[in-house]
Amino acid sequence: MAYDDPLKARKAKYNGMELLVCVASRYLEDGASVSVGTGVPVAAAMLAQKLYAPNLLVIFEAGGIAPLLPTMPISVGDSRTTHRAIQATSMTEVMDTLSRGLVDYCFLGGAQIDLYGNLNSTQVGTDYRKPKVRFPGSGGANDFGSLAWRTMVVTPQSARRFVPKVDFLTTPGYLDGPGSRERAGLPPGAGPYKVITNLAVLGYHPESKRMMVESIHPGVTLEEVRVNTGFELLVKDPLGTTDPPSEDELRVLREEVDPLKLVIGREAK
Amino acid sequence: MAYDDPLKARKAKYNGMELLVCVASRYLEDGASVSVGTGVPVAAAMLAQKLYAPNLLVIFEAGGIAPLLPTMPISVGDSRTTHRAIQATSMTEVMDTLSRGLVDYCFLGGAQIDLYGNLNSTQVGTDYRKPKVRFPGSGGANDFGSLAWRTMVVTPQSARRFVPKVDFLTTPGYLDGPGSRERAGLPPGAGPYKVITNLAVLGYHPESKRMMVESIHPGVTLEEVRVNTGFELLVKDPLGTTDPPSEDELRVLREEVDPLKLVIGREAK
Amino acid sequence: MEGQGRIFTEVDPDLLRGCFRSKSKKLTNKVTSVKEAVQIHLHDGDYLAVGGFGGVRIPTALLHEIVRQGRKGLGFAGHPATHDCEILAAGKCFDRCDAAYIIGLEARGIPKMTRKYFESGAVECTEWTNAALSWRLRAAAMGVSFIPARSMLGTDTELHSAAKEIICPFTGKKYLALPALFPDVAIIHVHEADINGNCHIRGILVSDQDLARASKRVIISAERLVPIDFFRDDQEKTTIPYYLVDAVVEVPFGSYPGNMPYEYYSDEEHLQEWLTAEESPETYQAFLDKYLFGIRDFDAYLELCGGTHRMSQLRDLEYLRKPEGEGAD
Amino acid sequence: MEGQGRIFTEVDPDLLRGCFRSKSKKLTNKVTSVKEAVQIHLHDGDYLAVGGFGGVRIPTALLHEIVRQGRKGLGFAGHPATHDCEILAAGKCFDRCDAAYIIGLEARGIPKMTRKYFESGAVECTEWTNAALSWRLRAAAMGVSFIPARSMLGTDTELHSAAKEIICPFTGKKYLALPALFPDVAIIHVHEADINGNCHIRGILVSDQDLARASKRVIISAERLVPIDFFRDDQEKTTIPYYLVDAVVEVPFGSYPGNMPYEYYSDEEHLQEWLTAEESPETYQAFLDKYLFGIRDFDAYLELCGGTHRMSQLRDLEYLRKPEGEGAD
Repeated sequence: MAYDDPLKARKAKYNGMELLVCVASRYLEDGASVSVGTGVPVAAAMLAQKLYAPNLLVIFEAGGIAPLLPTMPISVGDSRTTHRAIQATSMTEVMDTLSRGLVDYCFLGGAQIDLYGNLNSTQVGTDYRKPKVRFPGSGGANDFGSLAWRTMVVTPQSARRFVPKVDFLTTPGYLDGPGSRERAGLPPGAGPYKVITNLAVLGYHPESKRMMVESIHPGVTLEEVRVNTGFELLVKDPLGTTDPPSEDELRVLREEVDPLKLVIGREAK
Repeated sequence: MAYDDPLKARKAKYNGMELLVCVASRYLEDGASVSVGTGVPVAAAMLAQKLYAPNLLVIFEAGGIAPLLPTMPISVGDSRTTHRAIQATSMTEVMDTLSRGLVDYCFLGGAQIDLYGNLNSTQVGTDYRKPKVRFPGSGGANDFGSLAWRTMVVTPQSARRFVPKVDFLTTPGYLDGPGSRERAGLPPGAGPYKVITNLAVLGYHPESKRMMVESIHPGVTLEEVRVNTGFELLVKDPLGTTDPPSEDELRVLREEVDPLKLVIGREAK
Repeated sequence: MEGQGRIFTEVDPDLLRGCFRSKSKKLTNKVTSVKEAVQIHLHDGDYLAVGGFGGVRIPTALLHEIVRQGRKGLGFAGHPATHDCEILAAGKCFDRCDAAYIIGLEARGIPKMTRKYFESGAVECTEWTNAALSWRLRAAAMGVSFIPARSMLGTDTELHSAAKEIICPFTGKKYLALPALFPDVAIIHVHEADINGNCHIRGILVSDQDLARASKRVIISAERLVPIDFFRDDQEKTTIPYYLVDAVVEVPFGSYPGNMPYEYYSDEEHLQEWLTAEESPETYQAFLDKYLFGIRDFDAYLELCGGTHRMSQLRDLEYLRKPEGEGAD
Repeated sequence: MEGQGRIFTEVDPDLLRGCFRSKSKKLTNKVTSVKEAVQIHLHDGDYLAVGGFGGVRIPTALLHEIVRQGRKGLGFAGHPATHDCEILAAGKCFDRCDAAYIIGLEARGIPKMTRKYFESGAVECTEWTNAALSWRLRAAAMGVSFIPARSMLGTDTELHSAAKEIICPFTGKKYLALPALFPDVAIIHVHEADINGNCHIRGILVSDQDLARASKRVIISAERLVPIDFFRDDQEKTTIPYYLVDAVVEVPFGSYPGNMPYEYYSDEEHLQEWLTAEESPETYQAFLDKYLFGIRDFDAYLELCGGTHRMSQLRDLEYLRKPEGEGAD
């Protein structure tokens, strides 16, 4: 998935991928656990470990627990994910651990996301037997979206992607709104937390559970965010501006986390 | 549990424990699996491996799989049960394996057994809150009696032990008779197989599921068997006589299986 | 809500108990060839599950052989299925699929022709999640027909699964009952195996222990054969015990171009070449003719992909012996 | 039929999720003393589960300390409970018990005073089987409130359990729903642990992996402390990961007089002495005064039982270094 070209005003300083990674990393506190996939999430977790959260427990759904990552993994199951790890266990045990409430954060993506944070990674088109485009499906996304305490979504933002209603509800956000996760039988207290895009950081209104802009990135206007969203967005009052990546963040990210630019160089492709 | 003094006519040749072990061992065929406890069952399995069934898979419920037993274990979980074993796994996995139908034979005992092969290892007296005597309970017995294909019981025989109705039905035999295991939800085709005592080998009538004498041991009369049974026994026609231990069986048992007489010397105590 | 999808496999544990009962527990020599293992143990119409994690510790040699033998009408457990799915799709081997993760190659992208195979209507899917398929295998490993879980609730994934909602008799809470998954055949690649089928896996286990327990027949490919004392000397090595296994084949580099932890890293260039070939039917067919249909066996494939020289490079990459980014040239 | 027994522990997985969420996942030094571990983590009225298999790999040092600190009103998982049960009964520590296997010492016999404790009415029991308690712990480890099983059906064991009959929505077959078992505290003896709580167990695991996952608090006693690299160098060694563990104590011979596989065999003479002492209240009290109440700590117990000389003999027995029957002199 290629991230759209993001901001305008910061060309000399940092690129969009760097911003995504730095912003995402700030939400991970020490002593928490996070399930990560490849790409931005693993870079964010590595950056957090080096800057703010040395004891962040990194979990890969295929079984890698607390590795000392030597470099970016290509697969969430590849051997980098167990490099000097504490444990190389089973996916089943990771999912059990998730179900017991031991996973604080997870990172998810998707082809579509709606105003309640529901995600579609299954198909374009609403006819299940005849999809216009078929995607890989849930993988572990539905499991993490159902059972992790806080779901973070990192995604490029566009009206095509931020839709009023997902074609296929692969992974639960707040489903139909307040109370609907609980009515469906999902564990209370868990669910959508933040959406981090190339334009803004979004959260959810505490009562209505609808998506809400919390801060916009430097150089981005609220109008840009709205134009790139296919539903009516709530706006936090006061609306913040995202702190740009600090020099420290950028240095560690570029020199220690991703020196080969496997993640932060993707935009340049 | 001390075995009653058994037969009369074979003092010079073999004792009661030796007979029990030899007779039990003959029911275990090559390529089958058997879950054994300490004492007679493990001796029988070891004897079978040395004489008839080199590929008998011996399973201990605590997790020991296919050990090369150097000597008699004291506990079904002690380190003898994993001596050069194929696997040292969990009790949970053994129970799963049992539930999947991979355990052909098991050996059980109990303070009481009734005409349908139901076993009591929980208590004397029928008031659960105020037992006259409390025993250890099911342990794994109920699990094996429920899920192993063929349950073998090795026990001394007396009217006190062979009762019309057990005080507490710990482990299912045929419950109330034909069809009642299936009605209770237990898997079809599994259940009681043989009862081997100091007096006789007993089985179950194929239709009525009631206990039936199949053969009596050398020197024992049918009357003795009946006197030592608290319910009406069916008798197979023709009634057989148990083959006494052969010289081969006795030699291997005494020299290789139990040279320290931990099991076969117990009567002498 | 009740899942509208179809269950592709037998759920009744009593039928499976009868099947498992008939397996011999003898220690016997089960070593055979890749060709014979597939010929004897996998039949058209069987339900197949593949060990490993899509592109990690997959039994590539067995997968290629299945395609070359032209197996058709298989059921397939898409439980992280990435390159394994791509291989079987190349042979159009399956027509029904339990879909947790299919088609994609994780961050590498989506192979277009594989996707077309799914979009064409040739494959009937039932939706699940990675956890749901793991737990379905666990239910089977426990010898029960269902297991309760809390994933999928309230979503279209649930709607297109074959799960059913049930109420916990103790808490009154809603759960999804997941039907046990008993595959006809599992194919699993391991680090070491003995001739009897005892297996050692290093690194992540994915769901392979439950998979081996849940499956009617189990075919193992191993990087190397070891004596039984490898296991008797240290029982911690026994990831899969012999009595679950029906056939053993020794295939060094048997997971190539996948990543075999502690052995060799994935060949990203070759995977990329395959992915690129899927851009058009013509390049796809040419690629498959060259690398899959047009060759004799897996050894020929390894030779075609660079042979021992390439394997050494991948071993260096696995062990981080060269600065990252320089090892794959 | 519906089990008439009582469930002694919280079944609602959502309450437990909240509890597990609050556990820190930091790598921190959790090493403490036996005394402090029990003081801080086990309270009167808690529900306690003990790792190992009754007389094999049991945390004897922790069990003695619980008795000496006078813990009362505990719930107890009698999941093969033999010598561990005997120790706790000596302190009259528990008043309710999930009974799968209690009181007895397997083939060694039944300790009379321990049995009297159960027969006196001081202990409320709910009946289970070994598999049922294993599966109850697995349900908890999976974060669900129940799990279906096929043991106990049709028996008085079922009647006096707390299980409930349910119907499989796929097959219509009857199952028993077993309630998840989430102990307040687990105490587990292991071969190696690091200061963070990563643990290595050799030999049979009984149910200890699920037990560690299912319990709100986990106290580990270890034969020896090892550096964290013991685990990072070889992840196959990690039987229990650190984030499940709350306290670690190093206690060499910490399972004595039990059998610690690969370390030392059980002290059958001492176990027999204890068993014989239970023949009368007087001999029982004298024995307990000498070996349990009247001593300072577990080191003193080991000294009283023969110290290093005896431990060497038990190591010889474990390794079959002397002809059987001659080692226990």
